[in-house]
Amino acid sequence: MKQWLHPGFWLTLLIVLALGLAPVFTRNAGLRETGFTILLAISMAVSLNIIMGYTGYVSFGHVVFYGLGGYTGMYLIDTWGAPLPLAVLGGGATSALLAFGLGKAILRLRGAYFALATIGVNEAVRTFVANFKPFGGPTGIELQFSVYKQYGGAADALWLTYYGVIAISVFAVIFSYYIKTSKFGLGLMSIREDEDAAEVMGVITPDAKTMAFVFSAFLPGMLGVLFFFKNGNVEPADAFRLGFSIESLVMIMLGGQGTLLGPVIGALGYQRLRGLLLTSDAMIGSLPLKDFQLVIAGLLMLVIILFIPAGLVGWLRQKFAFLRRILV
Amino acid sequence: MKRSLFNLFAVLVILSLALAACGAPAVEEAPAAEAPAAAATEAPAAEEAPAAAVEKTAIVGFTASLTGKLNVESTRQNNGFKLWMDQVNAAGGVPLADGTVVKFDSKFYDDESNKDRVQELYTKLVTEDNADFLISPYSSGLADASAVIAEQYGKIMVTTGAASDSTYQKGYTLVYQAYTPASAYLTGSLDLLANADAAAKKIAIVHENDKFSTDVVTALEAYAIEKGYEVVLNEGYDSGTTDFAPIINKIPADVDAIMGGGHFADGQQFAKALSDKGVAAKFISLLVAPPEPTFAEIGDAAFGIVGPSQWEPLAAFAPDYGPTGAEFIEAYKAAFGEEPSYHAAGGYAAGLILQKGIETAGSLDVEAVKAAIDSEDMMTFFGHIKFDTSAENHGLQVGHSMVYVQWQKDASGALVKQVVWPLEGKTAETVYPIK
Amino acid sequence: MNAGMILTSLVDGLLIGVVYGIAAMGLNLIWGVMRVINLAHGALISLGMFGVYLLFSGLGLNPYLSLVLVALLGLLMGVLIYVIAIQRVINAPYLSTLLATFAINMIIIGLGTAAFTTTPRDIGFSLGNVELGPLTLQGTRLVAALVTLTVTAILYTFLYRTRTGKYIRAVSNNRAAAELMGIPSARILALSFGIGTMLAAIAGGLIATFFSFTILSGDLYQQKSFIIGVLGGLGNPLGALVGGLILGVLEGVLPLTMPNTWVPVIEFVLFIVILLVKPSGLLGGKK
Amino acid sequence: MSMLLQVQGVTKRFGGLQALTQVTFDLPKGQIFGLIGPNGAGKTTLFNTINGVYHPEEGRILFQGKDVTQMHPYHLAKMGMARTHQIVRPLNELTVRENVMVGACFGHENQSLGKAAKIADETLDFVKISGRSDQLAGSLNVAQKKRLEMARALAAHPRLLLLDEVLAGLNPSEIDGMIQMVLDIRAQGITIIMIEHLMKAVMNVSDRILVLDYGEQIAEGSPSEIANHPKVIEAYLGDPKLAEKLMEED
Repeated sequence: MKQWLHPGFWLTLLIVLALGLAPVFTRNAGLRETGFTILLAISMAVSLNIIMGYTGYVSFGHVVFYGLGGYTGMYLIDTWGAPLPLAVLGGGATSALLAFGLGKAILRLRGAYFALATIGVNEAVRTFVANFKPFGGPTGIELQFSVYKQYGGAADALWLTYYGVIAISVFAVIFSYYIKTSKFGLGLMSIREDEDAAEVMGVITPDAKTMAFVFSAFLPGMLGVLFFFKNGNVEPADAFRLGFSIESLVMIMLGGQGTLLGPVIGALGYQRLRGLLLTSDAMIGSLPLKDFQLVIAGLLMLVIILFIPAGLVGWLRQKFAFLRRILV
Repeated sequence: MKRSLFNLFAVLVILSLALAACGAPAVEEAPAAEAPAAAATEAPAAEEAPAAAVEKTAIVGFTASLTGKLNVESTRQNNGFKLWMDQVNAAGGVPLADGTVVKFDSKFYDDESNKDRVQELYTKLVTEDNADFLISPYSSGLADASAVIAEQYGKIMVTTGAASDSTYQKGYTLVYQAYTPASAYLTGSLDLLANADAAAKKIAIVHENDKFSTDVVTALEAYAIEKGYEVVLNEGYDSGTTDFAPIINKIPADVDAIMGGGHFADGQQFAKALSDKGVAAKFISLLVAPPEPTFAEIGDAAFGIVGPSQWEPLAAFAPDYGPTGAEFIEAYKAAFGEEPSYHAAGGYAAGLILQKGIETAGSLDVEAVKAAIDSEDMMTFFGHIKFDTSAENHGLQVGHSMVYVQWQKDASGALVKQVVWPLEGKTAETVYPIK
Repeated sequence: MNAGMILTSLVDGLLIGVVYGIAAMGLNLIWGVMRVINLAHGALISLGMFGVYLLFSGLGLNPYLSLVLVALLGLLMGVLIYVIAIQRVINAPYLSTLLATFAINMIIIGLGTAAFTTTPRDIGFSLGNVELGPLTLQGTRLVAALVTLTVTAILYTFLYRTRTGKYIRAVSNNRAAAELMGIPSARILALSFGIGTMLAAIAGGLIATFFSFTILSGDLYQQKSFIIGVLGGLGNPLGALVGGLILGVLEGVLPLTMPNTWVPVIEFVLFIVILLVKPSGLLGGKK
Repeated sequence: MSMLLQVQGVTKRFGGLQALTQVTFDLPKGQIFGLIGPNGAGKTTLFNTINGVYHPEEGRILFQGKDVTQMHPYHLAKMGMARTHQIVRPLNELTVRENVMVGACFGHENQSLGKAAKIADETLDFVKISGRSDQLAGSLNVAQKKRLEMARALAAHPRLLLLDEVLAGLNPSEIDGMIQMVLDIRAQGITIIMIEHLMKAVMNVSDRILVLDYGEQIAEGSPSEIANHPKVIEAYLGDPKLAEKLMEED
């Protein structure tokens, strides 16, 4: 169990904890909301990294698990009056189930074909949910404001969802590190490097890939419930926004795929940058900088892909040998 | 010895500099803090001089969809709100009971037309930008998310463009709707149709498959059935659809009226496609798009299309509060160089609702302003404004009603918008049948 | 449902299918030649729309004349994008090219939104309608179909009858072997990306003659292009036309048998199933 | 003597191409079995068919008496079959030690991570690249990668080892080392099938040899039988260089 003493693990965990707990200690609601956005992004990126970074399967459909989980949780709360924690688990379980069902089929596809299939899955589920009456079809599911009463009012409910997202992101980091340093993780990484060679060495690739997909899907399923519960409603277009999947991919690329710290740093950096750009008052000529936030994000991303494809953490590990012992 | 003295000296210098640096703001603040007291003691001496009113700035916060699919509607609404703010401030602000005067300032962020950051941005508006009042984002879904924050922080929020009735049935107490709710968007066009042609019986409903449009047509269908119409088709289309041919082909040839639509882009495209396909309906009424001035860009395809509007420049109400329609239009044109649409008027009306509430309450206290807005019952250039105050539907707009416009041709053959319903506000007869 | 309805739906489906086809052709060509899924494809289609719009309403140029200019600009732009954003990562894992093109997409959409806002534009151009029995056919759509078929024929001739075209096919088949044979693969790749972009721009320009659009409109066609690619065979630019026709007919005829909102569900399920069963596409094509 | 592997009438086609035709042989435990033939004779295809990468159209394959014809490579790996690849396939972004651990963890013995690390170190010692265990596999040179390939297969502690041209691309001294290693492996009781182009090596170490030509099994027997087999000589005459070598080395 010596892997639990690795400084890289503790560094990552500390970053997430520090980020997560700052609003709790200052009781600052503004920080809490920013924290929620960032921790949500971190958990999405860390979970996507399991299938993408460790296993090498690039999924453009990670948001399908977020959306479907969110819908399931909202359905449980709205129709069955389920308490939030149960709904969160229900959302996670449903997404995991979808991943299990899909995994065996679409994980046979490799490379870009798999990426395309995941886009297809997301769109298929989105358009299906827009027709699915129990989930409200196009109007989605709405919660009564009184729902928050059982958690002590809206303010407490928002704090509760925030504690939830802290718990999930901490769990995500521990779980991701556990996988990375486990025998199962070694199998996944051998699949990433050379799937055929991995099979020959005895890695039962269909099972390993499916399990990785399931693990990867469970977390966004839970996150979706928290987010939509907090918002009080869910609609198909919000739940299955392809752009969110792609943003998660970008975060992983920024930080460094296949590393533990990378997705955390990538998500943090990306969300901070977007947050700053969105709320900045600076001007470019006569136009506000805000108008160019998409352009700036795009340029930054292009530069990273072209010049430091391994991402920040990957690049640091390549460049500075001593950092390999500190960063994982 | 000398050396240590020098060191001591140096340390003292640094220390005193540091202290000065820390102390500086304190020194400056002290007189400022005492100023009111000083003013108070001096006041009797300067009794004749007009008392310089103490000014307060109330910040109104909102998010707008600067980018993304809701950009058009949102921009106009912003313009309208900004016009209101500039005018109130130019007129000297709103006086309160304690003699202070409130001026307004706004703070807004881009929500990119999606929900991801709405709550974060509204929390930031409330906690960091110290917004006193809130305006909702455009669209019901985003408004719902922001309402949770408004309620949590006890801030009054006026919604514009958040039409769905369900938002006001969720138990909020501080959210007020400026617009006629979704359930009443298209029901009026059925009344209009009945008036134009008692024999019309068959209606086809084609609508965007999203929350707002579905809410509208659900109410429409129920109303139509109640009135004895036959709904021969009720079909949705995906948001972002541009090719309407498949759905138009499903509309039976003998249909009397086509109703539905969704938002601006798809509504405009749908109207264009109906014309391109030579559909022979006698009456077409679509959501959102027809009242927009730019709807006429599709040329003759716009002819005869009816649309519900929250407000029309031509519909002259006699306001008992705020500017007249003509004054608003003139000011808006001067400021933005274009005809105001109902979104623009809605933005202005949202400002009026706040202004009236603050004036009546004579304070910025939320409970007092809430009570004042609850009791608002006024006629503005935008129309009648009054809110449901029951627990089940608190904040739902019950005073305001839609006007229906139709694109017609003037003597020179140019497309013009005419108000055709309600009859008391009409500026022209309904063209019927249009084909 | 009667015969007239079916016929009308079928013809409408074919007409929109042709447009889907040309929209997907560039994406397919680029995938075929360099195994890059161009996520900027939709944005480039949008640029084509704005190109024709600006030339027509700004300079009063005939839309079809504008289309020629837009095509040339598209070619240049494609080569430029390739040199700046793709060349460096062409041999990297495919995720790099996916994200590089997505970054280009973000930049185009961002600049486009700042310049044009997302207010729908309409060039307000019409060639009138043609009445054929029960059918009402829109002039601009007929011309679009004609232009597409012409462009397809030219592309086919180019790929199969000219030296450069043969080079492109050789690089597409096996880049390493083509390089050994002395084919300048770097130039061929840049040219192919240019042609792919040109096809996107032409598709956009054609669509602009009959639909309103915003800078975001191209996205829809990009998504359809994925489905079309799988229907007609990914990597086969000519298969794109067939795939487009199939999709157009499905979209035209399926709504007659089911609620319209179920059609996209069927489309995407079909997409996944074909990917799983026959990833090389219904009509074969290269793997 | 019990048969470890039985290949019975195996035929494999790719489209119209007949890659293997009715290949049949039995392999007793503890032998080194040589597999030779001109380029494109189907040797690697036979390996791929034996270890489940391909499934044959006809015939069956028994491993330890069990029909494994339709099994996947990972099933066979778990049952004790390991192989190397003609073109090395290191897991580039993993360290050398991790590469070998994959073999130990998921192969025949299904070891835990901790145990696998120990086995990996022993195995790397055995193939003499233990100095490089913490390097990324991608950074090794070809000869080292070949040893790594071998180590990965051995770390599973297999019953049957398929070696696909482990000598190709090595210099003479490296070749001698590798041959010695093969003999050492056999000494540990591991049965080996080796594809090899270097006739001298095959002839020296193999107990029996099978010759493939255009997917057909043209001869099987002891090295001396093979060397004098008319069909073999004829086949190799199609490839003059190899035929020459064959003559020379004999």
